[in-house]
Amino acid sequence: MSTATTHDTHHEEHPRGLLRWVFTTNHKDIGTLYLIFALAMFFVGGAMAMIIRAELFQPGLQFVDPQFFNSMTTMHALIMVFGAVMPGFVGLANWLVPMMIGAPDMALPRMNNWSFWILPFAGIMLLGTLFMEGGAPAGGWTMYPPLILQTGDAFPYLIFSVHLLGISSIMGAINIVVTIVNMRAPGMTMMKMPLFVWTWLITAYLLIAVMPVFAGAVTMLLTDQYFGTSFFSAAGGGDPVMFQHIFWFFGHPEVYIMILPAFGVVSQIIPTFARKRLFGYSSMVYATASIAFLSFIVWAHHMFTVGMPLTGELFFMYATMLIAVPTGVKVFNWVSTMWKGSMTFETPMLFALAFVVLFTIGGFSGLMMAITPVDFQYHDTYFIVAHFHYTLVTGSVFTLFAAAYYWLPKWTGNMYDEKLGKLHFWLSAIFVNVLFFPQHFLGLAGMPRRIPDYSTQFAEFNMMSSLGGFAFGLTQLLFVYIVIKTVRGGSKATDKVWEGAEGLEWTLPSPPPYHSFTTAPEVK
Amino acid sequence: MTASTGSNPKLVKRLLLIVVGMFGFGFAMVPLYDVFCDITGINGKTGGRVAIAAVIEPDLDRTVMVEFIANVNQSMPWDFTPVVSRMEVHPGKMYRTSFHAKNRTDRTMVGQAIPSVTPGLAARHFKKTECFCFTEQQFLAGEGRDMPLLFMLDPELPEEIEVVTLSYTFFDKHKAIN
Amino acid sequence: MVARQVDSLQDSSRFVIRPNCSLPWRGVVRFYLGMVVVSFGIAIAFALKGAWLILPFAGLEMLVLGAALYVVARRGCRWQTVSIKGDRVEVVEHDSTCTRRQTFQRAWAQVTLEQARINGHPSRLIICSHGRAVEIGGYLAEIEKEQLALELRQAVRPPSLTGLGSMP
Amino acid sequence: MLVSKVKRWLTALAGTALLANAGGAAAEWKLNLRQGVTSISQEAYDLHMLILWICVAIGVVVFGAMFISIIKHRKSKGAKPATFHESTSVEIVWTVVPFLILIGMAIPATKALIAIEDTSNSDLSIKVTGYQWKWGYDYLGEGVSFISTLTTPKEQILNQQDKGENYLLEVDNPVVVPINKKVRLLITANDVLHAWWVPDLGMKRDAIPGFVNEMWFNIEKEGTYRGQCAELCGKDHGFMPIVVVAKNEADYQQWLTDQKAAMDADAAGADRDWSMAELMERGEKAYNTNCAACHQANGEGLKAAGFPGLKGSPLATGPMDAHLQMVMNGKPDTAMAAFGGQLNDIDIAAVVTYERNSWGNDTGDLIQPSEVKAAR
Repeated sequence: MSTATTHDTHHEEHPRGLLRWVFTTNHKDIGTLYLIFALAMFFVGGAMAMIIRAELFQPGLQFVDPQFFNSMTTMHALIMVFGAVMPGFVGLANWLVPMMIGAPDMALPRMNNWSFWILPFAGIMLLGTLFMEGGAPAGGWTMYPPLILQTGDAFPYLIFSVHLLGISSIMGAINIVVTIVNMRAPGMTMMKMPLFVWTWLITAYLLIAVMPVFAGAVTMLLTDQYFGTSFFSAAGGGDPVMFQHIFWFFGHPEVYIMILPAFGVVSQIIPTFARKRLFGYSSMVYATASIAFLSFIVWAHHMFTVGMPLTGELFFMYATMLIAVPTGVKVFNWVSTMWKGSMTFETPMLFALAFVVLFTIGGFSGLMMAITPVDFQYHDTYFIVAHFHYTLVTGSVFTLFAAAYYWLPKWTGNMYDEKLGKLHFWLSAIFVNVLFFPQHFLGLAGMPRRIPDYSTQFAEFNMMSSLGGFAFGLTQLLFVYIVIKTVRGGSKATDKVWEGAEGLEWTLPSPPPYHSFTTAPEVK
Repeated sequence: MTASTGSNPKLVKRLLLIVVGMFGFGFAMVPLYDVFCDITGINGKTGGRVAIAAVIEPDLDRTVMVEFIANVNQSMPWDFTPVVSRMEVHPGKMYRTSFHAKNRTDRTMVGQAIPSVTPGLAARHFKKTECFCFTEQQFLAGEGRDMPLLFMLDPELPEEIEVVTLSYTFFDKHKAIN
Repeated sequence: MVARQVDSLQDSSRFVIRPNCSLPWRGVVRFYLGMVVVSFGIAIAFALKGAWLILPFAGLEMLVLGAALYVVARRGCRWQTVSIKGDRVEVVEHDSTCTRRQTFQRAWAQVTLEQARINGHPSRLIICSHGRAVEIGGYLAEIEKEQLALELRQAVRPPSLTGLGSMP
Repeated sequence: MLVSKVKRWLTALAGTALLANAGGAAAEWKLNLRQGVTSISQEAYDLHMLILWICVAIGVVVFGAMFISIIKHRKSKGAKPATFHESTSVEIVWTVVPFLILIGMAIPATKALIAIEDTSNSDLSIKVTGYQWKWGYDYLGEGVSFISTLTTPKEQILNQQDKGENYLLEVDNPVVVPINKKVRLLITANDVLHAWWVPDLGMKRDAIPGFVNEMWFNIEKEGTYRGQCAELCGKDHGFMPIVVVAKNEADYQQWLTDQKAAMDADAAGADRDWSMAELMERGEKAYNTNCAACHQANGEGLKAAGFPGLKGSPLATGPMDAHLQMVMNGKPDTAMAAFGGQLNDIDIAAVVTYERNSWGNDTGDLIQPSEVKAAR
């Protein structure tokens, strides 16, 4: 938004008003659009989470009927995954990748425009299912047949919107890959690229590799329902478990698609505020690549209880445990980067530090779940819910906040309000733990996930979790206020913004000109 | 101004090799998994018709208990029961048994029986030469009949397996298509 | 990117205009083939398991990726030189297969920056005279085009020649 | 502040473990994994504790180092940044050491897994069928089979009554098994995926339509153990509990005999004539366990979810024959199941009679179990 006001001289080139945003092919505009969309969807999905937590506040059915409750868990997941976290990181990539590698824009600006503008339509279609006969999809975001085939009129719309979301991600990923591969500034060799660019390159690679699998899976659901095929129906020689294999072959890389860019963001932020170079740059790159590779051979750990042969269970258990090694390397590298640094604790750093601690806790519970004999107990309980919210909320979402605070001064030219930022951090960090930590206990005590009502032994922790949830949700309104306030004004940011910042994007003015790098920068 | 810099192509090549290798291994896992599903009989799929070419010497010293289970899917309005619920068999010897099914409705229905064997390891050692599950079964309104099953356990059935359970589930063919 | 050699004393200048291209064509092909092997490998493996509907999606995606890489790489192989010397303005276009040369009378050559008719679409930088025209640097960013247009105009009709000022 | 926060979580984690180890009664199941009553659940618990402690130890080291540098190496204390940024030997160490730790975890895990997957030599086999939303049990070779549904009254769920002790974890027909016997479950499903899980037995397994899955347990202690369906299966996924009652061998045999007698009695009862009052009473019970989930206790159905009402419906007030056919054989392609295979003649007659004479449906019709039997 800020960029619009800074180039009075070129105004006649760019359509003004709303149309400018509709037709824009500028990576900064599109990045902004993605980020705004992600934030909006974060609140839509968050509102659904509030409904879930309100219903679970006490035992008994209070507000919603069980069918609608299931719709809420399903839609909350779909919207957060495909509407909030992924577009959030694609937005960051749009803003930052060209600036970090010294390219004038993304490689395919027009495709960039399309890949964004598909999103709102897909989102509206997905939300539209809430008002259809038979209700919104309620079979879980994993869409396991045969249950998902019991969806009412919403079913084809669900499949179509998921297709659109997939197409958008694919186009985004292709654009990012092509940009990184072909548009680096002279001297910007692969091993000089900032880690954020590296993690996005690997993420985009994962996306390209698995998205067709996902598109195929949901299409087979569609043909099973309407065209008489029986890919997943035992009656025609199919197998409902086959869908789970296909889904998780996509789904496991997908969860890394949501966390790898977060690793990249944290690897940018920690060195800046530790005023020390990132420890083990090349091992970070290799660790990221190994995590990506492992993500292809561990999918069945999401489905240990379907009754696989022993050899299969052992293989997937060992492969899953291996993930701890490269992930550990990353955490050790971050800690070593801080070691003997000269640290300051501005809001982005606080979020990054909370990420390291809380994501590691999520990693620990992940390691515990890799152990198949115990996973038979953890599977489909709140322990799992706690685990993936530690990795996705205190992992991905916290890094999105960190990234927003870190680059907001660069994007807008204005400093955010540090006091409010810190307040936002502390409230978020405390309440997110009140929200999700008790869910570990609930799961261990035996509360299954995706239930609208529970036996009275789980009442205390659910109430605690709900209170944490409401508080965490409210806290995020503060973030919106901070962002709006920063966009509208504030003390001017310097070009470098942060004392310890390094990278091409900090050589540009704040805010950067509408078209950055008119002549390619030389990389040292 | 030169577009490509010296060290880049080499590094890219190396990285690509690693990446391709990794992904190659990744996708190789799928057929690999496929293979071990076939070997180990994931989900107890017994596969289709098995023709037994050579005459196999029955292993009369060993007895294995075979249990029969019958289910109908989606509460299909059929009665479906095994005529005998368990049999002691010698591996390598052919046995005959039958299942009884009855269509309780007043309309003609077509069903398809889907077999499943547990433990999964036994699945590929469970040889059926004649089975009502090979084809769709049409039942007139109110019709009931016995359907034969001719089977043999492969003598190579792993030693530790003492009980094999064969389950059939009848699916309403009309429902499956719609 | 634009590289300039301006010799104001001899009143000759040469502009080399090319998009930045960090991976050579061979690298692009290898990258693409690697991706195709991976994507089709996965799709074929699933097809063998019976889930053949993944295959067309993989094919479609590889088509789009291939097109994207091709478009960008081809853009990288195209470069233009604009030489201004004596009474001639010579524009040489190179692409992977051929070289085209166009010469304009310097006195008549016009450098224009045409704004796009549709909002948000790129403008076109054109050198033309006597009904012949050639577009320069279609792949450049807007601001680069503006800068280049300014410099080209100056080079074609230097202020020192028209007497309106002198070059430093 | 961050230090204290993480300390708090660490103490919480450690406290959890300590409480569990000390065998603190109430806190044990509230904070930590249940130890359960089978060898499997005990092994799972031991593994869980082992890995929890390893994670706590790693956490202490990593977060410890992090907080030392946060406290000591801060700019406000005048710390000057060091310049090191690479060390191959350190990288190798922290790749290899975790790898060795993982091997240490994998060995006991493999052993436990092999034991869990060994279903051979069982003493008793029970077929478990998941329905939307109840469980069917079939004691193989005994001829005993029944359906097990939730008995918690709607009033408790809707907060019109105080919740009972076993709110949502109580059923009409619990699964009864003998203790110290290896019980093998053959698990399948009738419609969609379900998962059979009783935490105290230490194992869960998916129920998949068309396929049979196996699991086993050997309960060491008499008692009642409660669990729930653990795979999302639609609207009432949260309302299909599992109750396992473990009895000693003699009591178990007695129970088996009683069950068979009850089934015989029902078979005999199908031949006598039932009065309207008898049928209505039994019908209300059968309706509430089998039909009310969709058609609702007040017979009005759930139109939004596509479940039609029965109050004043042409089906429940029109010809008796069509109504009976619907109950027995269901309606293809809808959630309306065929109850002919699930309910006995008496219950079907009672449900039909009840539906035709409730909520203002005053047909006065009455159907005898013997007529149902004839219609089969």
